[in-house]
Amino acid sequence: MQHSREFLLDCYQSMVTIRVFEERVHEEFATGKIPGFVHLYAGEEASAVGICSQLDERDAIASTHRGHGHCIAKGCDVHAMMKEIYGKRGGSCGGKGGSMHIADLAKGMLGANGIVGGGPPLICGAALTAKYLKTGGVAVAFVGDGGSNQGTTLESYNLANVWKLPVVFVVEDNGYAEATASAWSVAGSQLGRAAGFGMPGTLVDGFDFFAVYEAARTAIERARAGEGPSLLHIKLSRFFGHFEGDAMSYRADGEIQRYRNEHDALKIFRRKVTEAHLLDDFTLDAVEAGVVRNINEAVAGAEADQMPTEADLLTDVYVRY
Amino acid sequence: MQHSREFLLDCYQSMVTIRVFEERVHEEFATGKIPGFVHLYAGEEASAVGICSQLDERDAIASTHRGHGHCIAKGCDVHAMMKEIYGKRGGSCGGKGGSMHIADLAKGMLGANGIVGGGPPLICGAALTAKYLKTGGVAVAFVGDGGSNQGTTLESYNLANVWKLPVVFVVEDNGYAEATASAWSVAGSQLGRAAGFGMPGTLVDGFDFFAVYEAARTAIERARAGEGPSLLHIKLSRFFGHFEGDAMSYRADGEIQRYRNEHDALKIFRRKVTEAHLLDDFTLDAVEAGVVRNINEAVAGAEADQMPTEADLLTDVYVRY
Amino acid sequence: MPKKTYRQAINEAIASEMRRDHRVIVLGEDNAGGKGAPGEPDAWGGVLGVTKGLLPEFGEDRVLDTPISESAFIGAAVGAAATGLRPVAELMFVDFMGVCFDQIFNQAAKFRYMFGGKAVTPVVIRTMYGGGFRAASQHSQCLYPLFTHIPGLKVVVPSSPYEAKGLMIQAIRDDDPVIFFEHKVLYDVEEDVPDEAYTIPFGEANVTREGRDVTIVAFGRMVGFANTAADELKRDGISVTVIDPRTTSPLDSETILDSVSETGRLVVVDEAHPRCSMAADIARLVAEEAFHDLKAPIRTITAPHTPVPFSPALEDIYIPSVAKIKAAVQALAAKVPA
Amino acid sequence: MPKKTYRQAINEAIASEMRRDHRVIVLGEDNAGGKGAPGEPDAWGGVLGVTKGLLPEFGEDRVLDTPISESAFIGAAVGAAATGLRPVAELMFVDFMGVCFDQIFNQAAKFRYMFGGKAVTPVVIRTMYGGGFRAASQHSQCLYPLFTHIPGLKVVVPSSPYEAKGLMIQAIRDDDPVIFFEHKVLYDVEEDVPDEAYTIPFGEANVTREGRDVTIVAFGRMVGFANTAADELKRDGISVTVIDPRTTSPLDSETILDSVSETGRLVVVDEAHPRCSMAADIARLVAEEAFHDLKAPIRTITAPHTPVPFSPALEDIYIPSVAKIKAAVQALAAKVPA
Ligand SMILES: Cc1ncc(C[n+]2csc(CCOP(=O)(O)OP(=O)(O)O)c2C)c(N)n1
Ligand SMILES: Cc1ncc(C[n+]2csc(CCOP(=O)(O)OP(=O)(O)O)c2C)c(N)n1
Ligand SMILES: [Mg+2]
Ligand SMILES: [Mg+2]
Repeated sequence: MQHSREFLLDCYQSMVTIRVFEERVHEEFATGKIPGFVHLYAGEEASAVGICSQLDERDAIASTHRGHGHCIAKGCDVHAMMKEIYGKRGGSCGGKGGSMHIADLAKGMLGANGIVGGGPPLICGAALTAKYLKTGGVAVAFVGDGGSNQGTTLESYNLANVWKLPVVFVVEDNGYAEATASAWSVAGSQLGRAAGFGMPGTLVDGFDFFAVYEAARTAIERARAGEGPSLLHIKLSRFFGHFEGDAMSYRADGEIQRYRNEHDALKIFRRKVTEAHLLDDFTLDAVEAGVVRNINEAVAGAEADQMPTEADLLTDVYVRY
Repeated sequence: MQHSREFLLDCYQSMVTIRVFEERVHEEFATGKIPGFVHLYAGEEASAVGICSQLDERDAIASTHRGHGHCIAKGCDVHAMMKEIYGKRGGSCGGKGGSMHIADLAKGMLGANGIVGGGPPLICGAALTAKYLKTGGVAVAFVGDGGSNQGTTLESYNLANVWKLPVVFVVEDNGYAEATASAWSVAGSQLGRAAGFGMPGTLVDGFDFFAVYEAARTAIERARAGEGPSLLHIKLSRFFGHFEGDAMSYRADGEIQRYRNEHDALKIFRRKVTEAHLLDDFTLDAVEAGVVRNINEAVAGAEADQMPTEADLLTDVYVRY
Repeated sequence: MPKKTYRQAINEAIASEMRRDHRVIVLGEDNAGGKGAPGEPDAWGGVLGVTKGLLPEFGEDRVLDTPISESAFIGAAVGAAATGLRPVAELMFVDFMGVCFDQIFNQAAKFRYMFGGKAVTPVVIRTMYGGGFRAASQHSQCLYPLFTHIPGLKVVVPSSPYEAKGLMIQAIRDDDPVIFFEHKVLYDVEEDVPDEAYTIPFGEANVTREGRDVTIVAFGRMVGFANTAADELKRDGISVTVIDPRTTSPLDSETILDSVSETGRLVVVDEAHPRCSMAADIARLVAEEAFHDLKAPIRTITAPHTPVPFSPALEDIYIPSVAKIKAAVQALAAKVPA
Repeated sequence: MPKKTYRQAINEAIASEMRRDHRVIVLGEDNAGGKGAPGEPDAWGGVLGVTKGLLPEFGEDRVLDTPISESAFIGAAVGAAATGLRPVAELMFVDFMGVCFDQIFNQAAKFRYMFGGKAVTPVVIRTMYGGGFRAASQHSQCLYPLFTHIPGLKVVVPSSPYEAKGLMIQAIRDDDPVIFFEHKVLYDVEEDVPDEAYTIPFGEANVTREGRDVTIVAFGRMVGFANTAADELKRDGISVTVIDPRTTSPLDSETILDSVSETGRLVVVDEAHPRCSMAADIARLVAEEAFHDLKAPIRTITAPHTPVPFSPALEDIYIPSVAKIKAAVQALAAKVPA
């Protein structure tokens, strides 16, 4: 697959935005400014961007509790996201949702989700809409390795195939569900399950943007062609704890450092595109600098924004009641 | 596998008891004497008996809405069962449960179940008890082809294997879930799913007692040996509608007659044991006659029994409240 | 006006909305029936025939059968609603909520609030409830109190064919998630139902009997019982108002409070279990907001705090009855100061 | 007596019962933590550390981590209970009930009745509930009213460390299915808790303050709020009884009715949503059974009919507060006829 310079720059910018956003949320959380449960996506950028860079507004995604990366990759406004994470009025959800419930339906981002396995059934619905209205759209459900054991996810595999829906199931296997290893919690295998439900499955190196891109391309094309669902089993790693505050004593000594050194999706992308002379370091550095400025502004904007007020408490429950 | 004469007679008696019980309930239902939803097991006898004849009191089973056959095969009292189906005081559950909730925990029969997919999680628990208390017991979950798509069932496949529980999952595939064909509703395959969750799976001719017996023997031995769960995909047919009152217009013309003629588990058993000179027609006829007498008495007993009274309404909710 | 059953009324409501708006689709287990099978298509039309005939008219794209996997297909209905369709999904018996409640109460119900008002989820979930069918503990529950507790849901409990049609059309046109409770024992009840489409607004109670002495608030099938009780009591000289709130959420508090301000006496009839029930809910409303109008204790009539028994002998005394309603009203009316 | 947190009290209760009865086992997601992982075992001890230390003492046979599949493992706990064990299963947040409610309300709760009294299902389901953690709509709900509605379940809502220990030991020794609600904001609250094992019976309310003017019934975390309100009101000359029912099912109606017969005034404080809530349930009880004792309208204080908001600014005004309780009591007390 040949990629344009522009496309590659866009993808790099997305991945860097996720990384810088998450590193920054990590820092700000430590200062006590950010409330609640926050699950960071840093380390998994190639998955979100490798997939979402092939989607447009017709296409929908459903995310997980670890949703920031998917939101950014699907084009959500990072300034509004940051405000949301701070619980501010100008947030994507007016401060009512927070980190675990960022959504932008207009962009096809059906929401992060506080319920493990909450997304796959919803994505079958988005796919049904696309199929019924013949929009050509596809729908992508992200789940974790932990979420791959939830009945709601497994039922959705079956329903999507029985109804021949344009769905891609993406199992982001970062090795852990909270503190539990996927090597223990997942009996059989992700690809075996895909086969068991009669759909193609592909094992993907989730640190390599290009590997993700290619595997997703096949699955998305299949879906758009009306041939039904596929599953991608993406192996990757999270650079932070399950949530902010997790001491991570269940991980091996030096594990994260090793991933950061050897399996950093950003570094791997940079190496590949520079070695192939598609982009140069100077340009990529400029992208990074721009992202850092943008995230600085997002944090400043979030800090400066107002909290919602009592008048907001009872609104938005119903369209009409 | 060599079977004793006595064992074969017991098994035939069980199968005939199921058949005659169900044919009789069918008749009595038509007269309006039996209330509620009744799902008959006739036609599937070789499955229940082929499996349960290898179980003892240490072993537990969980059944479905179509539970009479499993109950009889696991040794429940057919007189109490008939009373229960009539809603009488002397019923297995004092008339409080009815056809869909017959249970006998003392016999390891954990209940028919009105919820499709209700049984497999429970059976993981029974298996956990057996494993933890080292009773040597195994636990068998019966589900239908329809129930094989329920998330609770699929989750149980995973849990049973992750915990290496002594479980056998039995998918009784009679071709339909209500009016929906399993050929349509089950994406992939039962054996593919077993493999996907990392357990052995075997396709079984459910009209042949001996085929069921052998496949179950392997699975039960594996479970007793502490090697974890297995799945049996048993193909069979129900001779009546989904429930009593079902006009069955979704089935092919003559379909049931064909099954009754060519795939009657009782006839097949009789042919095999007589051809092998293990049992003779005279003995088998005597068994049948005895069963008919017994079921006649069961019906008479049920008709004669008292209804529960107001004093029974509020009891049995809690052990103590 | 033509007589129609509750079943027909609901069927007609769905069909007329499907004709009116192509975004309306129907899905559920055997909503057509016979999918993939060698026999007839539309073999069932729902387990009790409510959706019969929709498949032949609207085709497979709009009348979808499903595997038995309520989380997946109820969730799919929710997801389809959030992305532009107007699905009418069937949760066959409300007793099955336990395998799919998350998609209803954490997803559909909360999208709008969690997403800061930016989601619209016009899904209707039809479901059967109630006793009297000898269907035992797992096929006879009411459970509408559980749904009423949840902000973000609307809960409809139609009491008759006329009501069912108008409320179903409203439910389908409504932009919020609606749980539509169909009492299985009412399906064969007939009354006059217009052929044309009409809506009955949510949150507006129907006063089915007007009286001075006692107010009865009743839900679903219990409205008919209350009407019968009222008619019989009238002959004894006790004049009773019967209020059918039609929807438990939103609730028309005003009509109830107004009536109690006239009668000063309240009986609530709820087929559900007693604890945290609609009976309790209405009692709270009146004890908090119309206390000074009350001349006597509030009386609630519900099923007992036990699962639903199978045996007809038990089920018949389990379900609230006309006799119990009459006795409660008589006891209250006896306390009328001369 | 040693001071212990609510978290420690629960941990100690479970540990002491595990020592006493080998049939008691513990299971849930990351109840130990680190299963299959390269780092430390017992890495988490539950998401907020409540089961920490059980694995090292009792081993992997008795402290089981689970895949994320609540139906399977809650159901397994139910099945294990019905076959002879006494499992303490964790449903991490009660908000997750939607993916496994069937095993709780249709299976565990109904076995005994459906099977004619021939089943015993001694399972305890521990679960976190409540707001104040900025955990948003899907991790902050109360939902005990839904469980209270269901016959066959017992529902425990401990308000303090001392209560939590005694009620947990009772729950484990109890032969019926028990849902044990732990308020996440209380985990770090400390009070005196004896080292030895003791039980607090179900269905016996605790009167935490005795007064003449107004009765407050409060649940879980709200008991502390009510106590504070009562103490502050005392200084203003208003004398308040505070009742902590401890269990919503069974409910100690007597203590509540007795108190109202003395005070004639009732405020119910319930952190749950208002509709079909415990607030409504208690209001029903009193309006039906102690109507003639009432001198003023019943007042209920609950969260509003909206999902739980994330923003601290909203969540703080969402949850019932001491100020709101005081205002309600003052308003009622003002109506005391001189
Ligand atoms: C139904 C449900 N069960 C449990 C949880 C608690 N929980 C939140 S995230 C998580 C682990 C998820 O692991 P995985 O799916 O691998 O995603 P990851 O966190 O690794 O991205 C758990 C158990 C939940 N939110 N919902
Ligand atoms: C959770 C749930 N969904 C739906 C039903 C309604 N229902 C009862 S039996 C049945 C079909 C079951 O089919 P299958 O599992 O193949 O068993 P069979 O009837 O063929 O023995 C359905 C849909 C139910 N009882 N529970
Ligand atoms: Mg993971
Ligand atoms: Mg079947």
